[in-house]
Amino acid sequence: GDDKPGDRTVVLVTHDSFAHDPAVFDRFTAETGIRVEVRKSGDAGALTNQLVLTKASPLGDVAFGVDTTFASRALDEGVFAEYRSPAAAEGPQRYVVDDSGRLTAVDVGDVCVNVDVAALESRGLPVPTGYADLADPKYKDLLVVEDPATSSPGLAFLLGTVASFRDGWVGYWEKLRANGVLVVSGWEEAYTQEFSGSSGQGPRPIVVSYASSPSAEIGEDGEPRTRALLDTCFRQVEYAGVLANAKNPEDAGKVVDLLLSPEFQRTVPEMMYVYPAREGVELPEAWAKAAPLPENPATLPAAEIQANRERWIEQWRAAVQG
Amino acid sequence: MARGRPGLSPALLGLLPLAFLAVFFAWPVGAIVRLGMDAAALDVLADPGTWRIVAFTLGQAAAATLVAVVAGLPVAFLLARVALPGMAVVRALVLVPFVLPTVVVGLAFRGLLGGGVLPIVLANAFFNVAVVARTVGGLWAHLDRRAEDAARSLGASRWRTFTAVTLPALTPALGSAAAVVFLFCATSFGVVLLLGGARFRTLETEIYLRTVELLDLSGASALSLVQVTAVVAVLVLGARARRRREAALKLRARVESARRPVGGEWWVVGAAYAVVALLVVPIASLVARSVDGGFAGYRALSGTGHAGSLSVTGWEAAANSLRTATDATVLALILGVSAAVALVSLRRARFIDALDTALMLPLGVSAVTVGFGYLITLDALPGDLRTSAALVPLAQALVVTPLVIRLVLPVLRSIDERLRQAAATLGAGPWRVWREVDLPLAGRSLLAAAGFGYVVALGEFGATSFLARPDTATLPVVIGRLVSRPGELNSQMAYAACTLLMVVTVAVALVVERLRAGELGEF
Amino acid sequence: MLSVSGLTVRYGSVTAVSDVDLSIGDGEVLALLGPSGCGKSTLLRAVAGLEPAEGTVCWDGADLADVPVHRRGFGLVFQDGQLFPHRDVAGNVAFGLRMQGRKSPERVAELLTLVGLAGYESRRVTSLSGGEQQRVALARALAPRPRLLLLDEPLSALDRSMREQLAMDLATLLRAAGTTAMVVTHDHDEAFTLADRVAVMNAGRVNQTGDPAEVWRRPVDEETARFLGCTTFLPGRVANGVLTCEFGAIPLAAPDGAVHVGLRPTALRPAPAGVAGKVTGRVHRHDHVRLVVDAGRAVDAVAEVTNAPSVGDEVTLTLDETGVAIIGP
Amino acid sequence: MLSVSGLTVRYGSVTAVSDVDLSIGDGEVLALLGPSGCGKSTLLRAVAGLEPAEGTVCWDGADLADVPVHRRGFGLVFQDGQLFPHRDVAGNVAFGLRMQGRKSPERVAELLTLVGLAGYESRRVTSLSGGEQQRVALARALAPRPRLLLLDEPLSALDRSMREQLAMDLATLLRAAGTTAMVVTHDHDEAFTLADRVAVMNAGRVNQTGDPAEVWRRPVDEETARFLGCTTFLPGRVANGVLTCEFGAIPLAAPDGAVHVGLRPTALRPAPAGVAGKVTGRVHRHDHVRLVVDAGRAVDAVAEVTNAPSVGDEVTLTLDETGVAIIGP
Ligand SMILES: Nc1ncnc2c1ncn2[C@@H]1O[C@H](COP(=O)(O)OP(=O)(O)OP(=O)(O)O)[C@@H](O)[C@H]1O
Ligand SMILES: Nc1ncnc2c1ncn2[C@@H]1O[C@H](COP(=O)(O)OP(=O)(O)OP(=O)(O)O)[C@@H](O)[C@H]1O
Ligand SMILES: Cc1ncc(C[n+]2csc(CCO)c2C)c(N)n1
Ligand SMILES: [Mg+2]
Ligand SMILES: [Mg+2]
Repeated sequence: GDDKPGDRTVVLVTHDSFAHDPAVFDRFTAETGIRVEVRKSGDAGALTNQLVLTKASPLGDVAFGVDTTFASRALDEGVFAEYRSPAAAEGPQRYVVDDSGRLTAVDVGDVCVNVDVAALESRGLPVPTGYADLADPKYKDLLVVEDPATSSPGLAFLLGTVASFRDGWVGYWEKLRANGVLVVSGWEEAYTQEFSGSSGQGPRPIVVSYASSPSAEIGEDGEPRTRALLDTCFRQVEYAGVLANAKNPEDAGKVVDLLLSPEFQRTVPEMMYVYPAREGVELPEAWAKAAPLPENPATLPAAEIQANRERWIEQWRAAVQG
Repeated sequence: MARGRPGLSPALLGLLPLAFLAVFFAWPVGAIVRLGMDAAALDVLADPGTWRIVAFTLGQAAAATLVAVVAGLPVAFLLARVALPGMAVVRALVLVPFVLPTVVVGLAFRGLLGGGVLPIVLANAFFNVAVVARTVGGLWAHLDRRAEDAARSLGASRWRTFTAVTLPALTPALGSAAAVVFLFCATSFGVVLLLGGARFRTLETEIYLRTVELLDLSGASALSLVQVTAVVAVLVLGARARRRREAALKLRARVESARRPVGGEWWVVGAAYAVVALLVVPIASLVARSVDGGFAGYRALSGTGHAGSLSVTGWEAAANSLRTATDATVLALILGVSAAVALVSLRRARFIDALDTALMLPLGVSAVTVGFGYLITLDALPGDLRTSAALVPLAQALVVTPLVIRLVLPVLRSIDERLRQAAATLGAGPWRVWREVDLPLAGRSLLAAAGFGYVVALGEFGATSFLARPDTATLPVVIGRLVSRPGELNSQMAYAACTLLMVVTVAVALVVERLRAGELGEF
Repeated sequence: MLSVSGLTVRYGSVTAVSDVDLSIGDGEVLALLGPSGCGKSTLLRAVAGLEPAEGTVCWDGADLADVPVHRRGFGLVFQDGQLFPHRDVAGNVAFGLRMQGRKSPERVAELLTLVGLAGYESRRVTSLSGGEQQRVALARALAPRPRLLLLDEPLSALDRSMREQLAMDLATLLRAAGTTAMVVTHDHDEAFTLADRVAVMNAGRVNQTGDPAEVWRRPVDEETARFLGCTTFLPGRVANGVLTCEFGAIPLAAPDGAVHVGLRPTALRPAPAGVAGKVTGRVHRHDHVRLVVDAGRAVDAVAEVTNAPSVGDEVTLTLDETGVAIIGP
Repeated sequence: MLSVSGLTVRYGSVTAVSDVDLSIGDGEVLALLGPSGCGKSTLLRAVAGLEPAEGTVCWDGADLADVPVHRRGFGLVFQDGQLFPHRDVAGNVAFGLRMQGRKSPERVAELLTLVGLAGYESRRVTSLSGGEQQRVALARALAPRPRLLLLDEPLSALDRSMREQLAMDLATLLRAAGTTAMVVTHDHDEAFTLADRVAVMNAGRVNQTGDPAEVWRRPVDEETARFLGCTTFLPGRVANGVLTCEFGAIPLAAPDGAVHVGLRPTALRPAPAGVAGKVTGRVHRHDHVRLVVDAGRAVDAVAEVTNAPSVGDEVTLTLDETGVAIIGP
């Protein structure tokens, strides 16, 4: 808050995972005279909650990082003001939550099952292809997932099974349970401690992580050691929007435009391991190999998630941990 | 001449920490709790599951406190009473667990012991052996051995002497340490989440999940109230028990009470070294991981992680850590010493237990609650502190201040009042008495508190990760971020950063050790 | 000049000091005597301002109620020293001087020499013997030249010859500096050496104050007399400057009439003639022998070492005026 | 029976106790006398096993080097009490009994009565007066009936009458229980009352041990004599059971020959005839007057209160055998 009056600073409120190329922001400042100040804290859930709590006196002007799971909540609470970016038509419109024009999609990421290819090979197992294989006794005791009550990828994976199996999801989880699924509370334990494909070299070769994770696990030969199973993905969209009661709503809208600009969108995969929401943005080479975009990821409407999340988690608990 | 004006009693100093506490603790927490208080909150209280969680929270905290006390006492003896080479290193080493981010320790314990209740208890105790060793050792070093001699000549064995004479004299410090440890363990978050999964839940993890994942503020508020109530109850009981034991002691210089162990004392020394060795196991496993793939992690400290996972380099984060910890420690020392002075001059007042307890509360309320409380209140202060870089040291000071108080108070309270009176009859006013009697006698514990507080601020994660701006991220925040990203480099860098944090800790502790000898003599 | 009136100190239900009136003139030394637990230390502490008390303490007529301890300029030697354990001997002695903004190694050395500890400057106080500690405490209180000195058994841990020496030096020093002082002591000789006047306390009250010899000769009541060493009490009668009682007659300047007499052991000595009795007890003291004699009733007596009777011997006792006290106000 | 030989205690460069040989027979009470800082407390601590020492400490012939403090069964009363501040009076006194697995409120009450503190059981020790604390410390050490009692100035904080009373009670108690004891005291009378033998220490060494009266009459050297009160030293000669010196002659059982004589103040008294001198100093003591007389050289003398000369008076002094000591081994 040390900006002088008339100073064109926009505060961008976002989550821990936000990363950007400073060069892009610098160019924006040079062109528009608007300085962007980034304020990060917590994950998507914490961010949404902060925005809700401070809606009367917001921490900034524009927010990025509210995702599919939390979007309805933010909208219901009136956190965002209407702002329709001209760039929305270039692709982001595909992921629109409602027609109020308050949230604009910036990127999409998928939570998918990841496998350690070599480890499966050494056990003489083929790479599983979809949800059904995970319940196959061949793959007994090989899967580790996160608790949906305590972890966002865990929740996303649960939502993916709900979207795929609809009313049969509880039955599917019962089978997973019988097949020795290991539940841990967070991504860190699952991926770095239990999963064999990460540097931690844990015991289990199958884990719930992100579609983009393999791009960070490149072996000596330049090939990824792990692979995401593209038929087990759940898509999460991350949105940006101008905050209601922002001090500087005009310039805030320009920052939403910036986030949708081709320059920024091009940096999104490298910086945040997600896919740009804009169409026609070229992807880094490695991504084609290590992190191809799933073609038919599962999705659920934000409103449905908002309405059922707690009930589903309770049901999941009963089925998996009861 | 520094003569105190009669009207300005040292007790007034207590207003300073109280004001700080009111603005940076009571107000935010009160506001957030009030915000969530609605009819739904009552449902949470009526849910038997809530009470199971309360029971588990208090139970595991009590168990971990017990383990920390049992393991910490021999170490306290070692630090206070034993003159053997290498004590400075041991003193520094036991501090190391305190700075380690809970995620990293949780992962290390998971790797070593798996999940479950026992690992939770052990990990919580692991963090806190130093609290016991330091707090109790600080007083123990000054106890006059002749009280023990008297007991021995009356037929008490070494052990009986310990239980019948030494332990009662140490009770104030032991009570202080146990209270702090209990609070840390009752509000332990990362470790419980990592090692307990969804099966073993505490109030702290429940409040966190309700606030952050479920967006259930009313449930979180209700649980926060339960947490505060439970913590206050335990603290008040503790303060009562402790005060009954408080008595003036004849304090002596540490150099006079430390000596080579004799007879059965070697067993205690052996036990202390065993505890230190056990503490080193997880530490060593972390260091080992940092060099798992060569020194790539250390080289990476000069960068921002795999594909720019961070906004700062490892070294910048280290610099941030040192800077904010310094600010926080200075602030906490001012507040903590003021509070301790006030508590000592008010020792006969009725409300003293309440005051004492109030000053401990920041340790007993979850960092999320405080953090969210800041968001909805501090914008009312000029300059919108919520987005200011100054908020991080302020929040860290909130955690460090009670520790400073707990380390210094037992020594101050054991100073014979007549010693102060002797100074007064020789012409020293109330403030001068402070400078001439209390300060030198408690000087050693004050320095220990400064070093300890510094280390705590260095390691503070909960509030810091919530409040730090990307460019002011500290080492623990950076470590937390690195371990939540895929990629071998990130992982190596995280463990290298951990090692860096430990090295900084040991260095700080050793410097404080040096300072102590120079500045305040060897009392 | 110190004047204390109506001073009362209560600890809960215990009244440690009860309605004490006392005054000490400028440069005067008052010895405070009384049995263990009678309230001497408490009285001193109350005068120093360390104990909340009822009643008034005035200096030169000004009430000290609102003057805090450190402004009173009263030095106090605690019964158990209370040296600062974190300072060396010199640091302890120099403390009061430092509080006045003065620094005077010479004065420290001078006082240490006075108390026989020259060269002890840099010793740790916790490594001193009991007597050495007590002497440092004395030096510390004297150093800043307080206007009133309150000494609580300042010499109790010292051997006799050092005590006599220090008592003498202290008396000289106090008189030379014109320091007003109140000394608690349980050594009657010390009281005589040091004090211009003595006050005898009992159970929180001051029973008597006066010239030492006068108090010795004329204690106000039996209790005081007993505390001052009288062990035998009997009626007597004064006529024409002669006191007559059951054990004989001695010259005594007092108005004629019946009196209550108290005898210390030294009042009765074996002699060729006198009241007959039989020795039933005998204890050797360092320069005399203490006897218990059955002379109708059991009385104490003393004999010289060289010709002391043994237990069972028949003796005759005569009255020696040194040991006789007349009791009454 | 305690026997100590070659006992030496060093604190860095200070040798606090130096090559001490000492033995105390069963049931015997030894008084340890010596100037402040001479090593008395240190010797007691070393015997108790609290101070690392060279030399041997044996009980009934068995070396105690490997017997830890609490197995020795030696009770120790510290010079400064060292009561346990966390326990009340009864808790302190009962401590030693508890260590023996015994619980005996009667014994606690009995001892508190002995030291004049009946009914004090539940008082906090920090609220006691100095003398009361010392008495509790004494009761605490006596309670478990130790086989050897080491008492470090156990009565120094008490007034004279209580001290005499307690010394007497203590002597009776020790003799009745056959307790062996070593008592540090700076009160010569106390040494006589309590002790069967005395040992005089100086600068870490024991200069002399023996029967109290014997030590008083025949100190081994001038230093010891000075400590025991002699202020004037002069040559003398014994012939046929009579000692003759410059101030006169007295009967004295000693072999004929030249001797070194020490005079205490009580050795010289004004008398109708004797050596002439002039009074130059005069101090009133409680039952006598102390004089300094210039009789060729300055000597100390005492006079009775009733007919004491004043400063400037011419007096004649005669020798009184009570105050005379013969110096030499
Ligand atoms: N811990 C110590 N370090 C160094 N010197 C010491 C220590 N304890 C005692 N001394 C010294 O040893 C000498 C003997 O001390 P000790 O306490 O035995 O004397 P004491 O005869 O009991 O004297 P007092 O009658 O005054 O109590 C003293 O000069 C004292 O200063
Ligand atoms: N803090 C206290 N609480 C309760 N009683 C106390 C307290 N301090 C002293 N007393 C009591 O008050 C009485 C007077 O104590 P004080 O110390 O004045 O005695 P004293 O005359 O100095 O005795 P001594 O010669 O033994 O030192 C004692 O009976 C003592 O037990
Ligand atoms: C159980 C437990 N967990 C973590 C720490 C580490 N720690 C150091 S300071 C502090 C408080 C502020 O974050 C914490 C939690 C601990 N000591 N005990
Ligand atoms: Mg007293
Ligand atoms: Mg001594």
